[in-house]
Amino acid sequence: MLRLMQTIRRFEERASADYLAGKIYGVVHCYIGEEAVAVGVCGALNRDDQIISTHRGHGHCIAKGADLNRMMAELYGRETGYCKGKGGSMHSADFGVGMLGANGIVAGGISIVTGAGLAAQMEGKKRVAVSFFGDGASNAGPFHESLNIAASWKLPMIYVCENNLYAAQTSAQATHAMKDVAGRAAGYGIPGVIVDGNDIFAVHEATVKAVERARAGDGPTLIECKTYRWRAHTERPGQPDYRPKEEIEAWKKSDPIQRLVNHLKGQQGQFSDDEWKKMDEEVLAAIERSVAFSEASAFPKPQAALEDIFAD
Amino acid sequence: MLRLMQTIRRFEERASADYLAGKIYGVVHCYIGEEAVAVGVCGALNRDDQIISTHRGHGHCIAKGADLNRMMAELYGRETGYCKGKGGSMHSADFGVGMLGANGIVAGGISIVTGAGLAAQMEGKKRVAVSFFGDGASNAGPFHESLNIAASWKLPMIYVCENNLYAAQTSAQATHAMKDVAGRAAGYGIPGVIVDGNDIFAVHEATVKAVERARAGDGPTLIECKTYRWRAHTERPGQPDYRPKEEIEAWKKSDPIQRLVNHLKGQQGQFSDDEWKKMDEEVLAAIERSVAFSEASAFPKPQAALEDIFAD
Amino acid sequence: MAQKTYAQGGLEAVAEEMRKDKTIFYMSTDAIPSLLEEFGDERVRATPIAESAMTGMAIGAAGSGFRPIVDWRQVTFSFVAMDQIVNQASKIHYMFGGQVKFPILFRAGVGGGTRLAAQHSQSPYSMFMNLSGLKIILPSTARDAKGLLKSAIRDNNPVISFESNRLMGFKDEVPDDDDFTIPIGKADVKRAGTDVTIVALAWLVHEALAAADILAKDGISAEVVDPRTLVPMDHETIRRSVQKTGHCVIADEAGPTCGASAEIAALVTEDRATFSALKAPVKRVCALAVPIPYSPVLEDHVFPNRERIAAGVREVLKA
Amino acid sequence: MAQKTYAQGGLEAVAEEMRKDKTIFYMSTDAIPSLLEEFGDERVRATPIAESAMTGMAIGAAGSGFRPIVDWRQVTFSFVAMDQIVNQASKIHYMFGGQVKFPILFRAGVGGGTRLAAQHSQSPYSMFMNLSGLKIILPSTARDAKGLLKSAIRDNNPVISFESNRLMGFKDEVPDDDDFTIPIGKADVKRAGTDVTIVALAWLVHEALAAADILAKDGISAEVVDPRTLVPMDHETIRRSVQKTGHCVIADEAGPTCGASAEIAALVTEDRATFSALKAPVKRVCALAVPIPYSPVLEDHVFPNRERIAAGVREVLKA
Ligand SMILES: Cc1ncc(C[n+]2csc(CCOP(=O)(O)OP(=O)(O)O)c2C)c(N)n1
Ligand SMILES: Cc1ncc(C[n+]2csc(CCOP(=O)(O)OP(=O)(O)O)c2C)c(N)n1
Ligand SMILES: [Mg+2]
Ligand SMILES: [Mg+2]
Repeated sequence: MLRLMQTIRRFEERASADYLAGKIYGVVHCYIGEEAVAVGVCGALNRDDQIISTHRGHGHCIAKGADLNRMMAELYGRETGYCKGKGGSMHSADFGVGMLGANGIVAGGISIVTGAGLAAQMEGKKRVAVSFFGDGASNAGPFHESLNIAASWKLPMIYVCENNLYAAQTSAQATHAMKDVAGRAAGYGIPGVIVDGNDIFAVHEATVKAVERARAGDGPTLIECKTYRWRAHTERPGQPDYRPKEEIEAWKKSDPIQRLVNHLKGQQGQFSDDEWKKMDEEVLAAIERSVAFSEASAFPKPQAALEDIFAD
Repeated sequence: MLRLMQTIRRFEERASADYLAGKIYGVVHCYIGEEAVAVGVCGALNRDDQIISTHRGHGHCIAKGADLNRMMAELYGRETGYCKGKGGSMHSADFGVGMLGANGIVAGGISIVTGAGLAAQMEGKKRVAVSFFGDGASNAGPFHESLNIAASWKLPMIYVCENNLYAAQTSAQATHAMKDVAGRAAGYGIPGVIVDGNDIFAVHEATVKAVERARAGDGPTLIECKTYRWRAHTERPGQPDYRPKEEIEAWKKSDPIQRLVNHLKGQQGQFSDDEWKKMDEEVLAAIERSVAFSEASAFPKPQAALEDIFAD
Repeated sequence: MAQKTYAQGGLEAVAEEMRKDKTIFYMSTDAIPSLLEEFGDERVRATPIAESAMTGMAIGAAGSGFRPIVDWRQVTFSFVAMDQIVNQASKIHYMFGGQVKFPILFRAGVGGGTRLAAQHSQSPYSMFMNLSGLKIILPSTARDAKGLLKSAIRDNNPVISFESNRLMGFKDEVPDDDDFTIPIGKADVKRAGTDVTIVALAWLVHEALAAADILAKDGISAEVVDPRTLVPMDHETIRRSVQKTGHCVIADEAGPTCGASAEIAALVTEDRATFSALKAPVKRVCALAVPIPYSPVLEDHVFPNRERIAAGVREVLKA
Repeated sequence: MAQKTYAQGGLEAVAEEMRKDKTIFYMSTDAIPSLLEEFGDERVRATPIAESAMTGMAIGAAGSGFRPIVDWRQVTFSFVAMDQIVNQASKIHYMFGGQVKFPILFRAGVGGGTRLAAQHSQSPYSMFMNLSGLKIILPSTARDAKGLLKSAIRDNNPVISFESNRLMGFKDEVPDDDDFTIPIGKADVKRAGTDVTIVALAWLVHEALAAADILAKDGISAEVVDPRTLVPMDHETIRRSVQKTGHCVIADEAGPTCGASAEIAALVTEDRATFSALKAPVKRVCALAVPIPYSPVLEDHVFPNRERIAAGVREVLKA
């Protein structure tokens, strides 16, 4: 789990740098600081369980087991990317590992993945489906419609709200009547759980419970993970960030990766500084390989723009 | 209040008959059996308070003080109707008495009237705004979005859910995770109240409280009125109605009008059978006048179809 | 073969395909009784009034191996699901680089004449045509409804079936053959003629045929072309007809502005061979550009009909 | 007069009008800093991410005496509010028989070139043009943005202002005069010419002007007409130009199918005088009919530009 978290962080550090260098286009939303949520949740899932993501999707993609090369190649706009260069950062997806895609529309994925949950239920295969979404998304209509249906039909769903206290520049305080999103679960008669989203064990444990409930046919769970994004809303240069400096600093002290490292180190003889350094180097090497892979890959041919509109 | 309730019932009995006779077109949704909700709520409002209605709108329109002649003329498609014959039953409206319209879209009015509540707040005039909607509408996105905003901004709103147990042919049991809609209020940190929607005093009392709260600047209230429609979803001939006969009969025994009549009679010397009969005759006469008014009114000129697209 | 209504044609297509393919399931805010009875409430689902979620769920289920049918009932209600249609369904196959297929049938009633006023009397197919990534059918007969719907259900893409409210009770011969289908993308010449091409959609096909009868009495021979599929549009058939007749009238129950009628006008006039053959301006005979009013006097004034089509033809024919 | 960007032109219009009229207030999911600072958070409201509710609330507030501005930011996000736009805002004045006015300005960014892929690169104005009851503007310069937005804010109807993402940083002379407005419904001839009319929208106006420069070197004189307002569309000016030049090319960043370009093609060819003057087929130079892809190679292949416009002109001019 530590390796996955560090992979997310290093991947995004690199994506951000390469975006500023003009090698990655459009927009990049970084997940740095929230890694424990994606990794903690996905660690409780099987490969054939399905997840859906948001505009801030790299973390979920990596945590669900997507290939770094193809992810980076997509950001680089190459034909070897997951979407053949058609999607970019906001549409990272690997249906092969049950990652149904990042999404440029806030709350746009919630009902889609609820449909995957319905498919799982109809198939009777005990698969579960997980919707990741932000605090901002929890105020949008699809959140309500989907949770109500999932609860009514007892779909094997887990709704994971990544409450990082802000929707772009707008504070959750100003847009949520209640501080906690989890409290909305009661209205649908389902469990609403609040966890420290920077504590990977807490996230994982809550997910394991929710997965059990879902697989047992008892229906959905709403898990609210309190967390924080370290970087601005997007990596666009000159973008304002009105969040208080002290708030950012305070949250950085609760770095989910450092907390896990400290925990591992605390377990006698389990994890040395050297081991950690070595792991980080391996992670960096994998990122480096993904960049090399991307740079070695061709851009798509212009006419490829006319392919994939319709399936055969 | 009794007179208003009886007016709604007699108006709709006539509208239904005239619809079957081909004098009223399109569709008619009857409110019969639910009269205590509209009248109980509107009785707690001032003329400049605003309400919005649903596809089942005659009751709200009458309760808020609209003119029967212009209402009936609208159903008759005449130029003297409230909408000059452009709206019909699903668009009955009288902005002059704060009735912002029936609406053909389930949940379509909830956010509109929330905007009226915002206007009231910004004006500082202590007006309140009321959204009527069904159990079916409470599962739609706009319900959630509007309640969250109203709660966050402490808008002077009252959300009245008319839970008549069905959305068209579909039972609320099958589509709501929880039996009660009022339970959803807690997620927004606002009061959620359940009342017997066939008891006009209970409805009225709950509304008075909610109005006080709203005028005091303390924000919205969700009131769920348990009630039942006596007739099929629409008056279209041959329309199926799968609701159990016994259920319908049981609810008819809890007729909100008869309950009020009984109550009034019970209050020593307050209300005689004759008085009641006389009131009903007056009501019927008023309906008769509205029909006469409508029949005496001209149909709009065909070219009027090209007017009112844009305001000057 | 038997006489069936347009509504029955559609239902039969659904039922036949559902019998053959267990991955097909149906969602709408009220379940259709005959389907519910035959297939049960697992495959014929009454949903909450949440068309947005219903539409999104269809996308997710389609991407997970199912073949959902979403019945919005009236196109009016599809607008609460528009984000899922525009931003997700129409783009999802493309933006994910074709990773998986999304076979979904969306059904929606369109058209007026029902005295239901502005919200419930809409024909906004062109709003969906402007997107890329959705196939769109608009049948005008029971036979076409059945054949096109069967093709749509078998298609591996999101397909919208717009079905005319006015035609629900219209009857014609419908093949019983379980394998009868009509290919998506083929127009149908509903009546052959030599003097003018009337391209007509849905209910207007019937009005155009009636107009052709009226015109025939004056010795005017009208060809009536029914595109049947709006995306992809069979411009070959339309252009060929106009090249033959030299005149083109387009009849549509929707308003003209950026309508299917505008697209057909453009397809006809931007093709060099067709343009050269054109002897007069193309003419659109559409609804007036207003929301649809309730009162019969008003509503009837707004919609095109056989008389207006015939008048339009006479106008383009007078040199 | 000073050089201002297109974005500034828009903001200035809003700020000037807000200063004059206290009933104007602004809603968007993130507040615009300069407006927030000047007018405070009562009049410049950051809303939850709930564009549907925001849009509905604007309707209710407008019907109660206010003049709301709703900034959807990207048109992409307007689709979650589509029910409120299609079924309510565009019809409400009409279906209630004109009882009250609904003055609302909706703002939405459109267009591609930003490498943001399919969802965030849309130009679907024709989907809104198909409705009746909405006015629609689409400025191409900072000056037009300011003048049209001021008119839109003063209008007593729902007006959608589509604003080009590509043009946000473009600069031109913008009058400081507080009473400077540009009437809704008047096209602008951005360059006079005699051989061909290029009707161009938004960013394509600038590409069309560049194409005209290229063509001028070959002795081809192109007239560039900018409709500026899509509803109501100034067909007089467009038709007059085509009657003069006898040739018409339409350049739009949207896809062609049922686009504004189709409507313009139909307006040109269904008018008898204009049709008679036309010496060649009308030609649409639009985006390819695909969702917009991310990779620069792909995206650049999809969109029209000055070279494609020039090629289109050459094609219609070769007899
Ligand atoms: C429907 C919609 N409205 C607006 C936007 C613009 N937008 C992109 S991300 C974002 C904030 C999302 O906040 P949240 O859901 O909390 O996720 P976070 O960015 O905090 O991870 C907004 C408003 C959008 N993408 N979709
Ligand atoms: C968005 C939308 N979907 C579907 C419909 C069709 N429809 C009209 S009324 C109705 C049932 C409404 O149920 P409820 O809200 O409980 O109100 P009731 O009719 O019981 O008063 C439905 C599904 C609609 N009008 N709008
Ligand atoms: Mg957030
Ligand atoms: Mg109900």
